[in-house]
Amino acid sequence: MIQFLRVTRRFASGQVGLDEVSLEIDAGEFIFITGESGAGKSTLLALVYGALSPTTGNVLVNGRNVGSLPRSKIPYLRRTIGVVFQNSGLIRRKTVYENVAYLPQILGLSAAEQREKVYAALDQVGLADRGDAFPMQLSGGEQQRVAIARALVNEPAIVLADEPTGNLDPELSERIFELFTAANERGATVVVATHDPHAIERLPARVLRLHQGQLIADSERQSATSPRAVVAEP
Amino acid sequence: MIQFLRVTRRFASGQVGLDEVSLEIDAGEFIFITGESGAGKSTLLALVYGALSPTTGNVLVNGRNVGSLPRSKIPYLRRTIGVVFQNSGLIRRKTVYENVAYLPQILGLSAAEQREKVYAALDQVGLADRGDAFPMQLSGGEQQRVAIARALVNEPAIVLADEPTGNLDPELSERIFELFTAANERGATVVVATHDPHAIERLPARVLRLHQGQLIADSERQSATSPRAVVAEP
Amino acid sequence: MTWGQALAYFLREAVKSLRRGWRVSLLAVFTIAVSLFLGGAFALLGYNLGRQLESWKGQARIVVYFEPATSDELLEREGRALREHFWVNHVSVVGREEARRRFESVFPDLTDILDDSDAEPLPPSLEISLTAGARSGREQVIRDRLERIEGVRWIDDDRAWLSRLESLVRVGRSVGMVLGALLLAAAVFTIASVIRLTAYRYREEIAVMRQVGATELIIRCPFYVEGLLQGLAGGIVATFGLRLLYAWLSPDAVEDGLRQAVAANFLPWSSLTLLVLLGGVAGTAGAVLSLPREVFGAEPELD
Amino acid sequence: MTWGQALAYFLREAVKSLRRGWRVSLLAVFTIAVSLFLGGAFALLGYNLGRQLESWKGQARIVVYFEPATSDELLEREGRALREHFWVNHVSVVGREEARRRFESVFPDLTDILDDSDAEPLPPSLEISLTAGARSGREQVIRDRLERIEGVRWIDDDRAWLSRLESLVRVGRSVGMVLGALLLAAAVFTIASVIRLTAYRYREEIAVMRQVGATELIIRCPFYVEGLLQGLAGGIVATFGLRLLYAWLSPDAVEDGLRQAVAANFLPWSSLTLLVLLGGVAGTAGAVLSLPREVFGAEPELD
Ligand SMILES: Nc1ncnc2c1ncn2[C@@H]1O[C@H](COP(=O)(O)OP(=O)(O)OP(=O)(O)O)[C@@H](O)[C@H]1O
Ligand SMILES: Nc1ncnc2c1ncn2[C@@H]1O[C@H](COP(=O)(O)OP(=O)(O)OP(=O)(O)O)[C@@H](O)[C@H]1O
Ligand SMILES: [Mg+2]
Ligand SMILES: [Mg+2]
Repeated sequence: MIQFLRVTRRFASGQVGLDEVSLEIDAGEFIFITGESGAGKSTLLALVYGALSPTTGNVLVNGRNVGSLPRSKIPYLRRTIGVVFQNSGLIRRKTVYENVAYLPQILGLSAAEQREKVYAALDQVGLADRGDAFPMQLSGGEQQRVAIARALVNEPAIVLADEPTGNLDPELSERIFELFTAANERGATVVVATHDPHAIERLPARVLRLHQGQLIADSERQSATSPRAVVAEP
Repeated sequence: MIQFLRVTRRFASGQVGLDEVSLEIDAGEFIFITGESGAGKSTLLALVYGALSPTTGNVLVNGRNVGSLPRSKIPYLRRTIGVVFQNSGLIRRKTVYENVAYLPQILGLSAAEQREKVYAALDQVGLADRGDAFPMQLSGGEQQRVAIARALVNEPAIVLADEPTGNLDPELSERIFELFTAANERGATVVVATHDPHAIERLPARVLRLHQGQLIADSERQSATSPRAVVAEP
Repeated sequence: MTWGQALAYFLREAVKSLRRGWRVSLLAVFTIAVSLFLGGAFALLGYNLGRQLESWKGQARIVVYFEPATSDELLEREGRALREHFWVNHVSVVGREEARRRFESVFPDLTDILDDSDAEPLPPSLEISLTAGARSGREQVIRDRLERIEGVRWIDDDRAWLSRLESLVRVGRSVGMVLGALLLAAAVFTIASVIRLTAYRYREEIAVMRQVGATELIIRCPFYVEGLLQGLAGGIVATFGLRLLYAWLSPDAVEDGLRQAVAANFLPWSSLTLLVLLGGVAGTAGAVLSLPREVFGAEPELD
Repeated sequence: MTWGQALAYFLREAVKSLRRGWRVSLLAVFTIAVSLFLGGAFALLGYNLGRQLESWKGQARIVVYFEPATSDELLEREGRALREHFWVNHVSVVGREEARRRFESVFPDLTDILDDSDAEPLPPSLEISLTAGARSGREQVIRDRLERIEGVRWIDDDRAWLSRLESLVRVGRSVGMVLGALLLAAAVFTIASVIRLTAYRYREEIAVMRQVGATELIIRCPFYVEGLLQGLAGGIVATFGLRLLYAWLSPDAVEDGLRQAVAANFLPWSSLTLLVLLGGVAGTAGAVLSLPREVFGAEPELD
């Protein structure tokens, strides 16, 4: 599903976000990415959905090379990926409902279908009653949950979540991880970047550890760069 | 130092951020505020530094009523308060150095003093070498650390931190809490809103628990609305 | 999305954005309205001054004086020949009799002297009024033609002042055209800058839309439609402004001759439609030109 | 901060902001430059046309014809009396001799007849050239005064065309003034909208500055200085633009008479300084007017 072939990403300022990382994630896997602040977790995720392109190396998603995908094709890749950004990244001019409905809308779903999907997603994160609020009128944790609802609304084949529970209390965090697990059980590949050691402990998923841009540990080390079987679900 | 007298904050949309909260925080205390997402933690902090005014009730900081303070006086109150916002809140056009130097600069410190203070603060959060970067060029955790450096740079009498370690790994979190403790030992009143039960467990500080805008628990309950002695430092 | 859905979506988004940012939209509309109003004012004045000039030209005359001995037949013949020319509107033949009558009315005291002498010394003449087709460039051609006539003594050209006027209007027009072009450029530029800044204002949200899977078309079109609507609105406001200017120039406040000169007629419907369309084009062009490369086109940066 | 530190800080921040957002700054400078350029172009043309008109007025003459019997003494006396009037620039007395000489040069064939008769039938006249002070409104006064002179037969007023020209210039000026005022408003408006949008663009950062303890003055002043600098730059660009327009109108491309009419003189230094200052004032006014209430002044909202 997702392959990194010796991927390096260097920034204009000289910072190295990712340093010669090779890895392979199969369809249906549940992956944690961890590592200290600045280790390259967000950079890795950004390379998957094409927000950054690799300086050297190749990123393959679903067998297609993201780095060499023409710009006009990128949106279609992204529609199959649900992303929870580290900074929530909501559209400020749009209400909570409109934010979550954005992808269903541009995909041309009927109004009824849109409503159904959006409210189901908002309900899952406990915000069904806040559809008319604007992001600025929400607390930090509520914004984060809207972003999670948006990422999951269209049942994407890949879910990327960057520190999705940084602003949430332990009970809510647990509920959110249940949502990710459910998506994973439906067949989605889920990649979560997190600092939270407790989340990692609780779920028996594969863990990739980054340090200063390098992949320094993979809980299923032996198969990091070779084809692997789908991991057993929890 | 900080007094809430039956403070209610209702928003235009009808949401209740804070509901009849009374509390008293003495100079030199170290306080955790906790509660589920949307409980009112950020609202409480915003009332202290005058970003919100109470709908009813009074907020006193250093004996002065923040709600009735003329707008032109608010900046001078804020200069005595170091705030770490939940969303990092850096000035995007300014470099890391300029962000941290902002308050020393408008206070009219000499260039040499500015440099010294700013680099000391950046060094404390491990970012002394990133002074020339812009916030967009930092990882989420790095941005959060810059915000912490900015809040502490001028040795404020009050430190308010809203989920300051949400994007940080456990080791860094510990270091940040050490910084807050150090500030507290220098005499600063420190109020930290957090979801992190481990941080709360590790530090023997007073804990206020909010739930749906109401203060439902105070680890030093008996004295919640009466004058109290300074808490013993850890 | 189907095309219909997409169009409805673009329009809805554009209107929503106009409503939410109505202050800024008003700015854009006002700015383009001012530009088009000024352009239109030049057109209005130019149009009317042009017509006025034509009518003054119609009143202008060239008088060709002949030798006193010239016969009335020659005069008549030359008059007929001149009438063939397209630049001649009307020729009146002032024969010796007529010339004398005029002389008498001017110098009645001299009448006796003329009567006494047998000579017929007063020069006969042809008075030529010119057509609108006799443009300024033709002056030399006309003079040449007249001087070739047999027995011509001298040519009195009434058009010295007229030509000055014409020059003035000509300069006014060419300056007006330069200014008009500049103004239109300024209008496009202003709309562009307003939309550009609006795009900057929303750059984070645009980045989010893009990262969620929106195509460039879906992101850009609402801006284009917004520019188009602002431009059309600006054009309509400018039209009303021109109508007001016209009303202001028309009434008794202004002497009648002046009114004739600059505000005799309002612009025709075709020009007004053109003005509004120009607004729409300028607005769209502004939007198309403006979307900043930092927001559109550059490699999206990690937020 | 001391005042000196603050000023240095404002200037530094403004320059930094101009540099970082140079594209948008260019837009602002260009827009105000266009507005001032157009205003300046009106001033330039108005200035020169006004001067030209004065010179044409200087050439205009009123000729007062007297009864043929009028004595040269009366003529001289009336001439002297007229010279006292402020609207009279110069009076030349055309006595009987002079009138005769002119008649001869026009109708040489009639000379003999005149010589033969003893009558002196040709009317003497006073040719009056008017001063600049003889404004259009005075025409009736002047005519009345002239008609009161003893022995006047008829008054030939050369100024029909001139008055038309004058009317034109007058209309042009008043229209120009209206347009100029509109343009200036548009310039202020544009600068305001550009700065307003810039402020929107930075509204989060402004909120942060405010929450960190910056006073309103510290937040606003850099914007004001930015507006001032943009306005001054616009004024300077406009001045250069006017110089180019002047150069473009001046050379052989344009007939000499026209050049005289519209581009004889460049604007004086005082006007140019005024233009640049006007730019600065407009820029600052734009900044002062524009800072949006959503960003400045409204109750700060929880982010
Ligand atoms: N646009 C950029 N320009 C320059 N350097 C960048 C940029 N984006 C990220 N970096 C740097 O690359 C490194 C990795 O960043 P990344 O955001 O991937 O870290 P992270 O693992 O997500 O950290 P965190 O847990 O703090 O979010 C960091 O040192 C960061 O400063
Ligand atoms: N500007 C606003 N308009 C309307 N409602 C608001 C606004 N700001 C906050 N609220 C609401 O007030 C309640 C308390 O918000 P607050 O931000 O204080 O919560 P919090 O405890 O900080 O939560 P979190 O842990 O998620 O950051 C929430 O329900 C939120 O939706
Ligand atoms: Mg990150
Ligand atoms: Mg909060």
